[in-house]
Amino acid sequence: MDVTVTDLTCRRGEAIVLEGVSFVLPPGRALALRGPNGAGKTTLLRTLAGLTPPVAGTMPDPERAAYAAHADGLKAQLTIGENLAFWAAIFGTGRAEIEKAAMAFDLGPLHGRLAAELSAGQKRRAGLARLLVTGRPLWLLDEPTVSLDRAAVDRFARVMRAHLDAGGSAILATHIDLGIEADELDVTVFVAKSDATLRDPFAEAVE
Amino acid sequence: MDVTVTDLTCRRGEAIVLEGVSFVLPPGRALALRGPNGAGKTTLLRTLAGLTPPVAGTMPDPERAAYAAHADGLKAQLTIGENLAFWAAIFGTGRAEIEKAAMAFDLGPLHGRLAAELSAGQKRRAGLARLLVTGRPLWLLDEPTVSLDRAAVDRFARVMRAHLDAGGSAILATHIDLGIEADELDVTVFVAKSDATLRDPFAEAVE
Amino acid sequence: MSVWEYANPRRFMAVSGRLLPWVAGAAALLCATGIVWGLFFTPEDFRMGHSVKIIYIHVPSAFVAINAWFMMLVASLIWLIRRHHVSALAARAAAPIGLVMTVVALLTGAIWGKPMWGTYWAWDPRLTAFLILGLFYLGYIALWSAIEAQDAAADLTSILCLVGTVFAVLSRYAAQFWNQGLHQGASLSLDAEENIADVFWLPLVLAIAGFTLLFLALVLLRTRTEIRRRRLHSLSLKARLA
Amino acid sequence: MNALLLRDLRLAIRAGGGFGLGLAFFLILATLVPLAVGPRPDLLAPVAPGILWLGALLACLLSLDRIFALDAEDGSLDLLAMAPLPLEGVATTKALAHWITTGLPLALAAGPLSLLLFLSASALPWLILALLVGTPALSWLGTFGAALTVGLRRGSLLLSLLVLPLYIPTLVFGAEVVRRGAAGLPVATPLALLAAITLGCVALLPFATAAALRVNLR
Amino acid sequence: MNALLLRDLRLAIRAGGGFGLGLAFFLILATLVPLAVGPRPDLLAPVAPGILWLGALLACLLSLDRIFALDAEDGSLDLLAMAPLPLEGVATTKALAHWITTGLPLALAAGPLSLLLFLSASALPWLILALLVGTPALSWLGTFGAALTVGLRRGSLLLSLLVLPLYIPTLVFGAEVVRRGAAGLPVATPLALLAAITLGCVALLPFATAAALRVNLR
Ligand code: HEM
Ligand SMILES: Nc1ncnc2c1ncn2[C@@H]1O[C@H](COP(=O)(O)OP(=O)(O)OP(=O)(O)O)[C@@H](O)[C@H]1O
Ligand SMILES: Nc1ncnc2c1ncn2[C@@H]1O[C@H](COP(=O)(O)OP(=O)(O)OP(=O)(O)O)[C@@H](O)[C@H]1O
Ligand SMILES: [Mg+2]
Ligand SMILES: [Mg+2]
Repeated sequence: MDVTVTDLTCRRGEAIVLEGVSFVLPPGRALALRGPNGAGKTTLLRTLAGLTPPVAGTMPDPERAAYAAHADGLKAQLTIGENLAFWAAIFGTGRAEIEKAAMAFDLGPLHGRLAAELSAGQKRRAGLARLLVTGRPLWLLDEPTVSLDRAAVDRFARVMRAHLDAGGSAILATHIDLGIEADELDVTVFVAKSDATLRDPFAEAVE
Repeated sequence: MDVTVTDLTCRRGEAIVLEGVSFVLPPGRALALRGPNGAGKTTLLRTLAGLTPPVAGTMPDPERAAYAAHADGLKAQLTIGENLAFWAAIFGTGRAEIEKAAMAFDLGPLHGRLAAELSAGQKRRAGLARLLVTGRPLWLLDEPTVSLDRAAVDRFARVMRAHLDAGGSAILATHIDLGIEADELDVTVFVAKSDATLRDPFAEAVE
Repeated sequence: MSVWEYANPRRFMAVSGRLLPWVAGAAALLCATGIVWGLFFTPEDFRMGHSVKIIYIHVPSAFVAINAWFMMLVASLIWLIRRHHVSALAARAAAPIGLVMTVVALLTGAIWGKPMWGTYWAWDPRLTAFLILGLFYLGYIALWSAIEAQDAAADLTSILCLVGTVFAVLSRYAAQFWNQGLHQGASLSLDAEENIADVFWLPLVLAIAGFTLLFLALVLLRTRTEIRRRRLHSLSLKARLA
Repeated sequence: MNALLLRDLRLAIRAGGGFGLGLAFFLILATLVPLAVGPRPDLLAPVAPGILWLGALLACLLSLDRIFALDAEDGSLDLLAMAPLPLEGVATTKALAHWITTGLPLALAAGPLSLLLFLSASALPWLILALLVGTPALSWLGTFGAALTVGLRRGSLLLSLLVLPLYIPTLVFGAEVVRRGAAGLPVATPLALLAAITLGCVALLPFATAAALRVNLR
Repeated sequence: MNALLLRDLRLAIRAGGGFGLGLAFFLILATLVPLAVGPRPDLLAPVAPGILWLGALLACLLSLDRIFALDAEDGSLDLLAMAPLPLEGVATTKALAHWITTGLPLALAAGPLSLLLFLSASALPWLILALLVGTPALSWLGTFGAALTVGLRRGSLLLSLLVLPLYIPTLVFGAEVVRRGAAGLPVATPLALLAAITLGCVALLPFATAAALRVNLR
């Protein structure tokens, strides 16, 4: 199923950040969001994830998406195994997915460790494993490789490729090159003009 | 003044992570810590910053060091300008340093924005500007370029070079190449053997 | 033309600007007449003596304090359902007025209580329910001022207003259950004329009408202020984001 | 939803005795009151039901602010909002977990504590019953308040300001049940009202809570 | 240290009325007590001093958990520990900021509130004096407790558990001052003891607080 986004207007807090975002992403493809800091990549991803309702435009049902942000959604007081098992239960997937995810990110040795006692990169690996556990076809990734060492980045690229080959799709924001073949979308094109950044309902009323 | 570290044993929580770390870093030089995720780079930096007392060994006075970690130390409810002014007041530096720092990281347009309303990369830039504000000669940097776009990474590299040229020094942990000439230290060499990871005073008493 | 047209901010500003002097004038007139009449041209009550005259402030302010909350409830509902910004701001504008009226009613009641019951304060159910209403006003205002994003603040305070209404009513009932009070029953209320001499009743009704109009005028005024404040907020936000 | 409940309970236990802490707070409060007002049974016995109820209220209150805040901080709340279970379900589960870790142990342990305040023995069963019936309302209301303030960093005082007035009916009827029970009067009316409030809260508040969460997520 | 104090006060205000909230909580508590224990002045008047002191305690308590927790979360605490000002100074400043935002307004606003609980007029000046003298101890002790629990995610109940027993002497002497004042007895002894506790806390506790912070940082 294509991911079709048309004329999406995205907001963050009280400001309108992006306007008129449109693209089509066929299954099996990845889309890399490009743009400097503050362009609106995170904003777009949060909107697609259904966390911030769009101001205008159409986008696919967030029910199909899995989101990985800066915060990993791991509970510090639970072990990695418990964390993954929790998300699997919530998303209604099973033991098979957990094992696949743990294998893919080499979490075997960390299985019984508390998330609080992991290094930044180890935590991030567990956070990415959560994506596999959700079993959702559309991945929304916000700087997924932060803190990962080279080996882990390669691992992640392999997982991504497998996901795409299986007909999944992914939209990712990143500043570094992952070595994955991906369409590019330059977010700067859609940045809202500054007079539109605020839809102030009282603008004409006062002046 | 050289940064001289000899036979340092570092711990994290209850575990001993690194043993016998030794190196000498002359002024004007940078040292890049290398090692895969979980090797102990963050642990070493926190020890050098004086946050975790070393178990054994000698290291320079943490009073000379400034530390930049994953958390930026910015108050979400204060503007960037207020945040920097606060740290300047705490470290006893002045308006000149703040302006230099803001200039170096192009914070002018963000000066009046609340830290809560910034993108990840914008926040990180402000966090790095704090380093300049402290006026300390030894910089301890834990993955400083996370979330930065290419232009900001270049900016950071320039700031680093200026700092080194002025006789400062820096120890940084990073997985990506910054284009700064730096000595390398492979942390994996010092990873504590697993039988040493826990110095349990009751071990022999019980067994 | 539908009523909702007035929820258009520009129309609201225009209409309210024209309306305001008239409402304020009428409020002043009615209040003055009611209070002056009540204070100087009514006989003294045989039981309460001179102190009965505080009723011309006490009852109207209490009346307005209660009904201000219901006005906020309606405005909150309009905001939640139809998303008219003016109504959200009107609710916000009404809250401090309601709080002040509550405080006025409490203070005049307390002053009256000293000669009547021999104490400034008693845990009478009526008074207690009133104090609780004051707490709801406080919470509502605190929530508004704690949240930076204006639309989110409007949403959250509206939800609070809905839930709060239910619990304010419940509290009032609970307070009645909890203590049989000293306070007058509805003996002096509007629908019970037979219990009270016309000489007291008419000026009281005038004063109540005056206070209601006063409330209306203040809400109009404060809503206009809120609209301007909101505009200012947008401008400073825009300046920051630019 | 089961998984969420289990996780929350497990977290409460791991983070240092979730069940015990509320109780201990209750105990300390019951100790502080005689110290504050003086140790005379004739003063304490009549106020005991009210004080015990107040203690329950405050013990609930102190654990409220973290209901959603921790999940918001580590990103779990975003992910829960995307999960295939409705936010209303999340709200209900959170409230239930809160009740199991605070309200329930309080009700069960109220017996020994009431001794400290010289509560009459005849009132004790009523106290326990009233707490069992009434404390769920406290948890559900608290969860609602926590959802309103989840975006704020220093929410705990504001939270108590919002939540405590909502607790009033429960407090009044709850204390009334115990007082009447102690005096041997019929308790059916306040008990029924208490139960009605709890039922209403459990049935309706999750919708308000979910709505507030949605506003705060965006 | 000035900068830190100003920042903390500013944050308290930005996050929504730092000063007002403690007061509002106090007011609510003063309303809840009669609702819980019954409206009779003969019951309320004798317990009023104790209850007012308890209210002050709890209002302090509710704002404690965030003294260091927020700074720990965003990394500021690490940086403060490296800054050229001693951690003891940080502890003192934090406690002072806490007192200014909670203890001080409480003491100033205790007057009207005491009316609700039928505190006798002769006791009122003593109440205010006792609060002014005693509440700094609460803030300093609370800061110490906050430092002990800064590493824990769900610290607020545990924190109150640690801190409330430490509050007991202040509570006892503080309430005693008011009770004696109300009865027209001499208050010098409890007042002196109260002052001594506060002075001791202010002078010595920052060292303990700083030590606790150091342990929790590593
Ligand atoms: C702090 C103390 C008091 C408070 C908070 C208070 C509050 C109220 C409230 C809420 C009403 C109802 C207004 C309405 O529904 O329109 C009311 C009405 C009234 N109050 Fe008070 N009251 C206080 C003290 C007193 C005292 C001491 C007296 C005199 C003995 C008194 C006499 C009345 C009368 C005669 C009415 C009109 C009755 C009615 O409209 O139902 N109040 N007061
Ligand atoms: N809460 C907020 N209120 C208003 N504006 C905000 C808010 N959060 C972020 N912004 C602004 O919205 C714009 C887009 O931010 P966003 O986080 O989407 O950028 P980004 O492309 O992800 O950048 P980065 O590469 O730094 O992560 C930025 O200019 C940012 O300053
Ligand atoms: N609180 C803790 N208790 C025990 N062990 C810990 C704790 N925190 C981290 N560790 C372990 O200490 C080791 C070193 O962690 P550290 O964070 O220093 O690694 P790192 O080199 O910075 O890794 P990364 O590149 O992922 O940031 C890791 O194996 C980690 O699992
Ligand atoms: Mg981003
Ligand atoms: Mg690290």
